[in-house]
Parts: sequence; C-alpha cells; structure tokens
Amino acid sequence: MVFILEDTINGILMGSIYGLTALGLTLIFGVLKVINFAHGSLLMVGMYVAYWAVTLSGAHPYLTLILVIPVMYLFGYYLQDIVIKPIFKAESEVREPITVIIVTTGVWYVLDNLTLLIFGPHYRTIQENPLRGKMLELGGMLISVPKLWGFSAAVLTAAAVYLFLQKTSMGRAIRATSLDREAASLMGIKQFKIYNIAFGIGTATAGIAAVTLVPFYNVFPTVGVLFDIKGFIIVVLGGLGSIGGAILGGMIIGVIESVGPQFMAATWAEGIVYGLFLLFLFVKPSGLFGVRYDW
Amino acid sequence: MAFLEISNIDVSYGDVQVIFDLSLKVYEGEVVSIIGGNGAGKSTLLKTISGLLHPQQGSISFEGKPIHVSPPEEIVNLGIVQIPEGRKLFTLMSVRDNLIVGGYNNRANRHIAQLMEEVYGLLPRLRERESQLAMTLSGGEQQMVAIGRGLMAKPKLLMLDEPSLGLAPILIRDIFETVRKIADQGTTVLLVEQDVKHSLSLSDRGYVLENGRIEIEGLAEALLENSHVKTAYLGA
Amino acid sequence: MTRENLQKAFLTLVLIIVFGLPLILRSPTYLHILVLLYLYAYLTTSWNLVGGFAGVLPLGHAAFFGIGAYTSTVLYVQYGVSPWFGMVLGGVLASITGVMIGLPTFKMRGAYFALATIAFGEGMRVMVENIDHLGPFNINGPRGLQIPPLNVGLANLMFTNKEPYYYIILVMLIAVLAVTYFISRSRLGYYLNAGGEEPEAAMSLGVNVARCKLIAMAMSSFLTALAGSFYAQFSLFIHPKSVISLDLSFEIAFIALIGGRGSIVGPVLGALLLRPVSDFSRIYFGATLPGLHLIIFGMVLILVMIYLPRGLQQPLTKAYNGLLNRLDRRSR
Amino acid sequence: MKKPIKEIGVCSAVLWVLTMALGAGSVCLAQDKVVKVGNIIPLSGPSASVGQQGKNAREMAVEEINAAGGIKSLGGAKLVMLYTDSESKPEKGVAEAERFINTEKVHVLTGCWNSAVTYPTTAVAERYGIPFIVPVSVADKITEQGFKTVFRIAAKDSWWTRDQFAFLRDMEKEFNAKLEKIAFVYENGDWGKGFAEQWKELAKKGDYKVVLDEPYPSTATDLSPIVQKIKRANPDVLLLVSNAADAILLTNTLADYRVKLKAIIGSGGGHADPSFLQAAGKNAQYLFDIVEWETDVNKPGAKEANEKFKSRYGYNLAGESVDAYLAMYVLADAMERAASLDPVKIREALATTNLGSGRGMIVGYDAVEFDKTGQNKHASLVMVQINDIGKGMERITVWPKNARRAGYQPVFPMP
Amino acid sequence: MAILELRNLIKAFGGLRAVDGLSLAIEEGQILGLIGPNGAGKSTAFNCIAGVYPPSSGEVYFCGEKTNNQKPWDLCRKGLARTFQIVKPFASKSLLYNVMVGSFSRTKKRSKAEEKALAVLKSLHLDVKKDMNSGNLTIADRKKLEIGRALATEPRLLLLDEVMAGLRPTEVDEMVAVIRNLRDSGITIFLIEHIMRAIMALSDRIVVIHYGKKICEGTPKEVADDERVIKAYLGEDYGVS
Repeated sequence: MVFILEDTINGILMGSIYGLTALGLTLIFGVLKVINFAHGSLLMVGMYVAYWAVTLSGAHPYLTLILVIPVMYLFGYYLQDIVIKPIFKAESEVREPITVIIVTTGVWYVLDNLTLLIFGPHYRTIQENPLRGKMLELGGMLISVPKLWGFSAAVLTAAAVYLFLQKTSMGRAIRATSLDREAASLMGIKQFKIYNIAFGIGTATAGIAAVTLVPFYNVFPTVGVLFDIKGFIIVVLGGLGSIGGAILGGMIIGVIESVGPQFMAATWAEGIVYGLFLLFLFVKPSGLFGVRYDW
Repeated sequence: MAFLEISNIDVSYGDVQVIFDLSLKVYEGEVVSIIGGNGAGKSTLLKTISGLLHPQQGSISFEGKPIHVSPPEEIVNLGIVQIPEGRKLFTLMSVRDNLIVGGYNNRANRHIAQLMEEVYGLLPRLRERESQLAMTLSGGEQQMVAIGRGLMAKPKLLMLDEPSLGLAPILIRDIFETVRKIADQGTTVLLVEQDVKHSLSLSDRGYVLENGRIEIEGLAEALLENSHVKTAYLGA
Repeated sequence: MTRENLQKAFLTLVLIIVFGLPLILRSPTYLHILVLLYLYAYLTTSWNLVGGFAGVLPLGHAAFFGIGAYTSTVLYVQYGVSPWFGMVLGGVLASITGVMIGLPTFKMRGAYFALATIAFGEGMRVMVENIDHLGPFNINGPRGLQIPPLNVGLANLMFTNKEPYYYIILVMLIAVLAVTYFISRSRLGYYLNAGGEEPEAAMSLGVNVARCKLIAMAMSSFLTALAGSFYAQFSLFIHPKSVISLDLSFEIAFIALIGGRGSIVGPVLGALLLRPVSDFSRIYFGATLPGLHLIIFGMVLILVMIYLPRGLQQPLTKAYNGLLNRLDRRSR
Repeated sequence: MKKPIKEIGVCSAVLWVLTMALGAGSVCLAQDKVVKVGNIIPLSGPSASVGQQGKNAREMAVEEINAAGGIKSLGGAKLVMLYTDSESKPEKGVAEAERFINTEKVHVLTGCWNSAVTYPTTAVAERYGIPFIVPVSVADKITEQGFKTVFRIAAKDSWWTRDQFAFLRDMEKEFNAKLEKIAFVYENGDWGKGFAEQWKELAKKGDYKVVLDEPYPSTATDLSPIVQKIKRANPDVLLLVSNAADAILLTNTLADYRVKLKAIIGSGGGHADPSFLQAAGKNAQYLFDIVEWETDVNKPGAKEANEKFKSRYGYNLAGESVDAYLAMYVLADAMERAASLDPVKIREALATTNLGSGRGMIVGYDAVEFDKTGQNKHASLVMVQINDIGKGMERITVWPKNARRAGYQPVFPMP
Repeated sequence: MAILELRNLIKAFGGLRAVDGLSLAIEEGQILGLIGPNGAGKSTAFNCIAGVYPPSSGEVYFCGEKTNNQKPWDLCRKGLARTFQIVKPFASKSLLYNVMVGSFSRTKKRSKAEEKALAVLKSLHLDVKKDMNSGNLTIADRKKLEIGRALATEPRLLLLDEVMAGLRPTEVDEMVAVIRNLRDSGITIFLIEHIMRAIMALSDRIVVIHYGKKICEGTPKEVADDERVIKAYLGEDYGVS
C-alpha cells in the first residue's frame, strides 16, 4: 500500500502547485470581484519569461524569480491598467461586471496567439537545469524534488500574500477596497491603483508558479489552457477569494488526480474531479473556507 | 476667507441632475448642518465634495485651493473626510483594521498609533471591541466605528452623512453627543441630517436643501424657529 | 407613412432579403457561412432565455447542444430513426438535464454559477469521451460519430445543397426569435426579469423565482438541443471536442454579450458581428500569420466591451430610431 | 408591438450591409493556368506544431516543383498553394473545404492531420468530386468510407500497429529475448483509441499478456499517476500513442520514477515531433518510435532534402512532413498525367498513380500506388531508435533490417 | 378572527436567537406597529412571516392556516404582501413594469395585468412617471413604488418594513395618509417603523421587542409610557409631542 502514500504525496505536491497557479485567480477575484479568464495565459507568459531567462543566462531556474516576479508584476499591473480598467470605469455601478469575463477571454486569445506568432508552436523544456529529474528517495518512495520545491513555494507564497494582506498598510487597503470600494475611496485609497496592484500581485504569483513549473514542464503557447479550468475548479473548491483555500483546493484536486487513476482509468479520474466539484457546489457552494469570498 | 467654499455647482447623477446652482460656505471651527429630505441631494452634495462625483458647473475650494476636479484620495489628503451614509464599514475586517485603514492618507499615516489612542479615548467602547469583526457589532457600535474611522483620517473638515439613520432614539443621542465632542476639540463639522431637531441644536449654522437647491440658510437657532422648517421638518 | 408602417415595411424587407438571399447568393461557401451565422444566432437566442432574461451567465450550453447532436445521430445511424424525431427526443433529454443541473446551480450567485456551468459542460464532455457504449447505443467515446450521407431528403434532414439547410435554420431562427418575443411580453418574461434583478423582491410578489428559472432553462436547453441535431445533420460528423466544447459554450455567451444581453435582437447582432470577424479573419490571415486571426478576434472582444459595454444593440437601436424618426418626419 | 419591430429593423440594416459585402466578395477572379491546391491544416491551437511542419514541407516541395517548370502538360502551370487554419476543429475544416471548393475553386485539397477534421472534410470533397490527398491522418476509417476522391499517402493505423508488433517479434528473435508483458498507454482520442483497439487484437494473436490498458487525457498536467501505474504493472513493453506535450512529459516522468522497461515503442505523432528530442533529451534514449520516414533513410535525395529543410526551418524533416512533401510530388505527377484541370481527370490520374522515382520519392518504400479505397498500397513504416552515438540524441532507423543504418547495432532490450 | 398570529416564534441563526419566543396577533382591518432597537429582530420576524426564513420553532398562522414552511410566492397568492427595508426596485425597468410583476400574480393576461398596474399607479399618483426607469426615482417615490407593487398583488395583509425611513416630515405625513387609505380599503397592516410620530399616529396597537423578545404591547399611549420601553428604546428625554 506504499504506493498509495507515494501517490498521495505526489498529489499533494503537484496539487499545491496547481493551487499556486490558481492563487492569483482567487486574489484577483477577491479584490476585483471578477473571474480573470486570462489567468492561464498569464501563467504561460510567466513560463516563457522564466524559460528565456534561464536559457539566455544559464542561471539556476529558481534564480530567475528575481526577474520573473517584477516583470510579471508590472505586466499584470499594466494589463489591468490599460485593458481592464476601462471596463470598470464604463460600468462603475455594477459590482461584478460580467463584461470583464469577455475582456479577459479576449486577453487570453490575444496572449496565447501572440506567443504563437512570436515563438512558434514548439514545445520547449530547459534541458540543462540542476533540478531536472531530481528525485528524493524516502523509504522506497520517490518524490520529485522540483515538485517539493514547488510545494514549498506554494506554501510560502500563500503565507507571504496572506501576511501582506493582514499586516501591511497596503494589504489592509486592498482588503478594504475588496469589501467596499466607495468607502475605501473616502479613506483616501485609490481604487484603481489598488486594482492594478492586486492584479500585479496575482500575476506575480502566476510567475512564481511558472518558475516552479519550468524545471520539469514543457513551455508552449497553449500551456495556460491546461491550467485554466483546473484553476477555476480549485478556487471555487477552496472558496473564491480565499488564499489558503486555493492551496488546499489545489491539493484536493492533485490527490484525486494522483490517487484516482490507481483505481480507475485516468480519464475517469478527470470526470471525478468535475463530479466532485459539482457536488461541492451543491452542498457547500461557498467553498472550503466559506466566508463569502473574502479573507 | 471661507474654509470650504462651494460656488454655483450643478451635479448630475447619470442622466438626472440632482443639484442646481448650489453655493455654500463653511468657516473654520464651525458646525454646519445641511437638512433636507431624501432625494433633496444631500448625499450627492457630500459625494461631490469628497470627489466621488464631480460638478458639471461651478467650483469648490478648500482652504483656497480648488478641489472640484480632484479625485477622492487627494481630497482626503487635504483633510476633508466623509463618514458615509449607512456606515459602509469594512465588515470582514476587525475594528482595529477598520481604524487603521481610516488613517491611510498621507497626513494621517505617520500618526496612526497616536490617532488610535485619541479615538479610543473618545470612543472607549471601540477598544473593547478592537479585535472583533466589524460585522458582528451592533448598529450603534458600527456607527461609532464609522466615526472613529473618519477621525483616524485626521480630518480638518469632518462630514457626516446621516449618522442617526436607522438607529434607535436612545442611540441617536449618543451619536450627537460624540459629534459635539469632536467639534469641541476643534474639528470643523459638516453634518447632513434628517433629524433636524438634534442636528440644528448642536450646529452653529444650517442650510435647508430642497430639490437640489438651497432654500433657506441661517443661524441654527433661527432655523429652528423658521416656520417653513417647523412645518416641513419638525412636524409641528 | 406612419412609423408603425415604416417598421412593418422594414420587417417585410428584411424577410424578403433573408428568404431571397439564396437566390442571389449562389455560392455554397457563403451559404455555409450564413447557415453557421444563423445557427449561432439561434443558439444565442436560446441561451438568452436563461443568460439574458434570468440574469445569470451559463457557460455550459454546449452540453445541451451535444445531447441534441448525439441523440439524433445515434438514433439515426444505428436505428434509422428520422433525425426529426431524434431532434425532439434530444430536446426533451436536454430539458431534463437542464432542469437537473438547474435545480442546484440556480441557487448560486454570479461567478459561482458561471463556473459551475463550465464544470458541467466540461464534465459532460469528459463523460462522453469516456463512454463507448451506453446500453444499446454506440456513442463511440472520443472517436465521434459519422453520419453516412445516404438517403438524402427532408425526412432525413439531409441534403446535398446548402439551400434547404439555409431555410431550415432560418425558419428555426425566426421561430426562436418569435418565442423569445412572446416570452418577453408574457408573465414568464416579467417574472424572469424580476427574478434575475431582485430575487427577494420578486419572490415576495408571488414569483417562484427558482421555478421560473427552471422553466427558462428547460426551454433554453430544449431549443439548444434542436440546434445540436440540426448541426449534426448539417456537418454529418460529430465529435465530443467539437459539439461539447468549451469554445462553443463561450462563443454563445460572447455573441450574446457583444450583441446585447437580454434584448431580443442582441444575439442576432452579436452573431452578425462576431461570426464574420471570426470567419473572414481566419480566411485572410489564418494561413499567413498563424494565430493572427484569433488575436483579431480577441481584440474585437476587448474593444467592443470597452466601448460598448451594453453591446451593439444599444447604439444601433438608437441609430435605427433616429433613422425612423427622420423618415417619419419627411413623409409627413 | 413597437420595440421588437424596431429591433428587427436594426438587424435588417446590418444584414443588408453584410449581404452586399458577401456578394462583392464572391465575384471570382479570372484564372490563369494554375493548379490551385487547398490545404486545411491546424496552424494554431494544440496541434499547431505539426500543422506548421506540414505547411513548411509543402512549401518546399511546391517551390521545387514550380522551379522545375511546373506542370509541363499544362503548359508549365504552377502549383498555387492556399492554406487555411483548421484550429483542429471539424466545423472550421468543413467550412474551409466549402470555401476552397466553391469560392477559391481549388482543384485539389489536402489535409487535415487531425482525423476528426479529416472525416467530415473529405466528405465535403467527395460531395463536390474534388480530389483530396491525405498525407497523414492515420485512422483506418478515412479510406474506408467508400469515398472515390480520397487518397492517403501515409499508412493507416492498422498497418502502424501491425508493424509495431512485427518489429517487436523480429527484435525478440534477433536478440533472443522473450518479452511477455505488454502495456498500452494512449491519448484518449480518436487516434489513441484506434491504435489501442488493434493492439489488443495483435497482442492476443501474438500471445502477449496485456498488463495495462490505459487511456489518459492529452491535456493532463501531471502524468506521474500514469507512470506509477505503469511501474506497478511492470510490463516488458510499453506501447504509446501521444501528442507532443504529453509525450515529453511522459518520457521525462518515466525517467524520473526510474521505470525499467525492456522496450518503449512510440507511435509517431508527439514522439516524432522535432520538439520531442530537444525537450526529452537523454530521457528519450533507447526509445523506439514508428515513423514513415527517417533522416537516415537510404534513398537518393533524402539527405539533401533534409539538409535543405533544416537550413530553412531549423529542424529536421519528420515522417509526417515527408508525407506532406511527397504528397505534392504525387499531385504534380498526377497533374502531369491528367493534363487537365478537370477534377474527374485529376482523380483518375491520382487513382492510377504509380510513382516510383523523382525528387519527392525520398520515402523508405519503392512507390506510391493507391488501392481501390485510395490507400497508398506501398506505404510502409520504419522503426527508429533514439540514441546517442556521438552526435547527441538522434533518431536511427533500425527496422526493417534492410533499412537499418549501416553499422548501428540496436540496443534491445533497453538496459 | 386574527388574520395573522405568531405563537412563540423563534428564529435562531447559529447560536444567536434573533427572534426569541415572540407571540402576537393582528385582527383583520387593524394596523399593528412593531418597534424596537436596531437588531431587535423586527426584520427577521417579518422574514419569518413572509416565508423568507422558516422559523426555528413556534408557529405562524395566516388566515387561520399554519404557514410555517410556506414559500413567499405561495403566501403572496394567499394575500400576504410586503415591502423591504432597503427598497428593491427592478431598477432597469419602468415603474409600470415593476408594478405589473405584482399584478401578474392575479392574472396571466398581460392586458389585465397592465390595467391593474395602471390603476395602482394612479392611486399612488405615480401614473405620470409610469414609463420612467425605476432606478432613477427619488427615495420617496421608490418607497411608494414598493407599496404599489405589493398592492398590485391584491393583499389582505401588508407588511411594511420602514417605509418612512428617509422621508421628509411632509412626505411622512403623505405616507401616513396613504397607509390610512389602505387600511380604509380593507387591508390589514403590520408595520415596522422608527419614526415615532408616524407609528404613534397610525397604529391601533404597538408591539415593542428587544433582543427578539416582546417587552411590551399596548396602545400607543401605553407603550410610550412604559418604563422598559423608555429604557431600552426611546431614551429618557423622549416625549410624545
């Protein structure tokens, strides 16, 4: 039965990385109250940035965080500022403007296909990286080292984001804005700047996820789509807007995906994920951390 | 020179014009009441001063600086702070965090600890509730938090939008007493109210706003005796 | 002419044009494009019963489309049952599914509902991809089903020319527009709008909001499934990734939002803009710069939403009214 | 009754404008003597990689053909290529086929790589009687629909699977190894399912014990559960059908989990994608793959063609792109013989193709000749092994034995 | 006979008893006022009566029938209508549309619903604004619209939740007159209000609740003089002027 344990561990590790990819989604939803359908594409952009950073500099993949985090932050910041902000301005009286879904989907199409246009359809991996194929042996079990690092990154990032929101002045301002935009404005908080920052942070976390994926994963223009739907499921499972919920939701999905196929076809395990998701929505629609989408 | 001077503003909300050619002045250290029924444009007026809305016509200046095109955060930085109608607390944040966010602006954010002490001094109840989520408080306590949050912004001019709305008579008295104390400590207060009796009795001057226009203005005592005010607002 | 008459004249003109189009436009290519355009307008109009009137954002309608396509195809290919019958049966099955999925999901708000329906649609696709045989029916899992192009004729909803398909989908579109029009003026329409906007208030006024939404869902999924059967007979090949795809669900919603959600003419306008953009940009750029056409499509989505957040319907209606007024004045 | 009439009026105005635009667009251009070839391939979306390789290969072939004087029997008519993006979606493929045939008036169609797109698209061509050359789309069904206009260059999947097992048997004999337990792992699609069905038959006939029969979603983000399953089933031979992303992921994960197998056999597709070698690197060592063609094939011109291709596009020709390349020469040959742009004549010429030489014939087999169903009778396949013999990882032909690269000794079973 | 009767009604949210053992009755044709400090459970009680929440225990009788678990829409058809403390107009729709949603509860036919809605609007002097978007109305008109929508369902009992909050004194007087008219037309009224002037003037009887419990019931005069009420709610300096 050791294999169940092995699969569970793999599921938790991989799942936490899923959670990390979805962290920005839940954060952005928490503040802007919109689902960012372009989140997978942001992850993809992050993966390309990390890929090129490693390939061109030859540095350790994790070292590229120094570059990826600020680049992705700025990318998200200005994406929101230039593309999404006008929607909020045009629909200032709507709390959850559905039109943003369309706009972010438009961003998704543009980003994915721009990448295709620029970098071509090739699948890329970083051949020479010190993490490639590293496995940890633990009592007859094999545990992927890059996934283990991914797990640490997920937990640390979630904790960092949580602490940032709880303990810093900017974090409080973000929470305040998420709870009441108008009242926050009256406190001297610039609503749209907060949106930009939240979007930037969300995008930066996607960048962190990208860096943890790059050592063992392929990079190609449509890679984001693979994580997109998964991200939606994770954030609802964890409770939209809940930071810890995203990581936990990711782990649940990861464990199902990892342990499920040991008892059935992997394609059915995929079905189980959807089934469980729908079941969860019926039973506890507010997600695991059911404080109506807030921190 | 007037502290806050509003000259001939027109304000629209969507397609509907709400305020017509309105002018008013507030002098430093005063308590001024604006009274009028709902739909008269009181909240719209406060939102316009706060920069949430902008006038189509006319100007607003504060300490001599024009502010009618400034965004809300700049106006807060200048020292005009509004406590919005219906309190609008950050419900899922603690009382303490609500207060800290109140001191977010440039003028206040270096003095948070000191300001917090002052607020707790004025509203000792809040210290007891410090770590509770704002949503778990009673209506009166929530209004206290809203006032405390406004004071955290280190206001030169504090604007209150119907602080008594929806409160039991017994709590209304407490609220107005607090406002009185704030004014006594030297903060200029602009009060928008429907509870005419209470608000005018603690004010220096008052304006009566009807259908987006100032209909009557004058000293508070005079207004309390005004026959129109009496029939329309005091139910005499 | 009075305004009323002018409008009637306009309507007649439109009808003459759309019915006469195949006589002028002999090219099957353009008829094909138009058939798909009408199909999408039809689908979006059906979607609009839930997504527009009931005020939620369903993103899983491809599931119903797939149910329709699979039901009629399986019955026709394996049992020789006329697709017309399969179409109706598929509609009924889709209705039942729609109600079953609606029961729990309609309690959800906003984003949750949208995400739940995405999961429902994707879950349906995964299921079909995993099932080769469903009892006596051969669904053929991920490999799809092909309809042999034999026994052409109206009874089998299968033709060699595009024209019959054109007229059938046109009539279906007009019918579904009429249905929406009458619903929007009926008690159900009022109840749906009310329930979508302020459910609590609607309930207190005697509106069983959940039931109204379920009725709308049943109708919407029924109508969507009919289009699925039509599409299967039109393309003669169905495949889970094409008839139950997220892309399809999304495109329906895009068309609605771009056109103007909740209005009767919105879906038609949305289809009139988005379908040609998608088709012609692919034709002109798809081969030379791969992906450029999807960039263009994405840009159109972004720009329309930024400049016309209420969709095309609003300014166009205004312009049309202006035109009518001017004609009206001149004729007096 | 006021508002909806108004709204319908609005849409009428738009429709009117659109109609005008369409009408204007449908006016045909006067034609010179050219052979118009419509190519429907995935250029964006998940299969963009193979689609773009196919496009490049076609481009190169057509340039060569045109440079050599075009179709001489038609007075030097040039081949004119039209491409369109199917996005791997059947409905787009069908719409484009309609357009190519009716509006662009193409004489021949080719495509579509994804079987799901090829089925309905060939049906359109059949309806209009336009010849359709399928370079690659391996599902048996494509040439078994009774269509008269469909011609497939590549082998069909029953041949692929047949050869995979024949290879296995031969290797067992050659290396005197007995492999018994076999595992099937394949993408859950038309292609994978088709292979798996035939594998099952062949395994039964060949007396292999199937220890795992596992479809997986091609969009999976983590394949370690599948790898675990393989590891526990402990097969000797692993047969795979994978697209590029999952082929890379699977190969790397197999290495990560130190799964020891005696043979891994791919089925082209993802394993043959030029990205695969680059991305899987050392982990792909000793892996076998079945393909239509390999760079080291012993055919005149093959090496030159590959060099040229590589210098232009930066990667090697792969089996599937060679099929596309050859398809253009098959077409040119047929056009030469048809000496007409009439689709009926072209079809007839294609049906009587017997192309055994020429610049395009760089494939491993001797001739292209179509049977009644339109299937290339001679299409055959080779097995390659991925190994490093001093110049980095490369694909080395090992089977059939007469095609084996000189001096190469296959590694079997895998160490 | 009492048209509405609550017997020992309890509604708990988690551990908190918002309504704690409330009993009361309204006779047909009466106006009953319900007052109490914020958070005393007034709106919760309304929601239990109107079928929004099922009571945790106790009984609700409407027209002699136990209606504990009935849904708002069923109760509406039986003749119970209500307004909301925070007005909820269908903001993107016209006034006529808003009221027609109500009148559709008595007829399926559009023409009849429209006729009825127009009559109701007219009775509230809103008919001139019938095509206006209800989102653009003033508060006073929105409150009237809420009453209008409720009236269009032809209720026997009308629950009014703070319909006068936010109105000017003159508007309050108008509203008082409107409510009197309603009563005179035979509708029983149960009302929550903070504006003492109005509730004193209107109510036949008043019930005061505090922390979900009834602390006093009686005529306006009796209530205003009650020790407990003054302490909990009115404050020492309150005088019935």
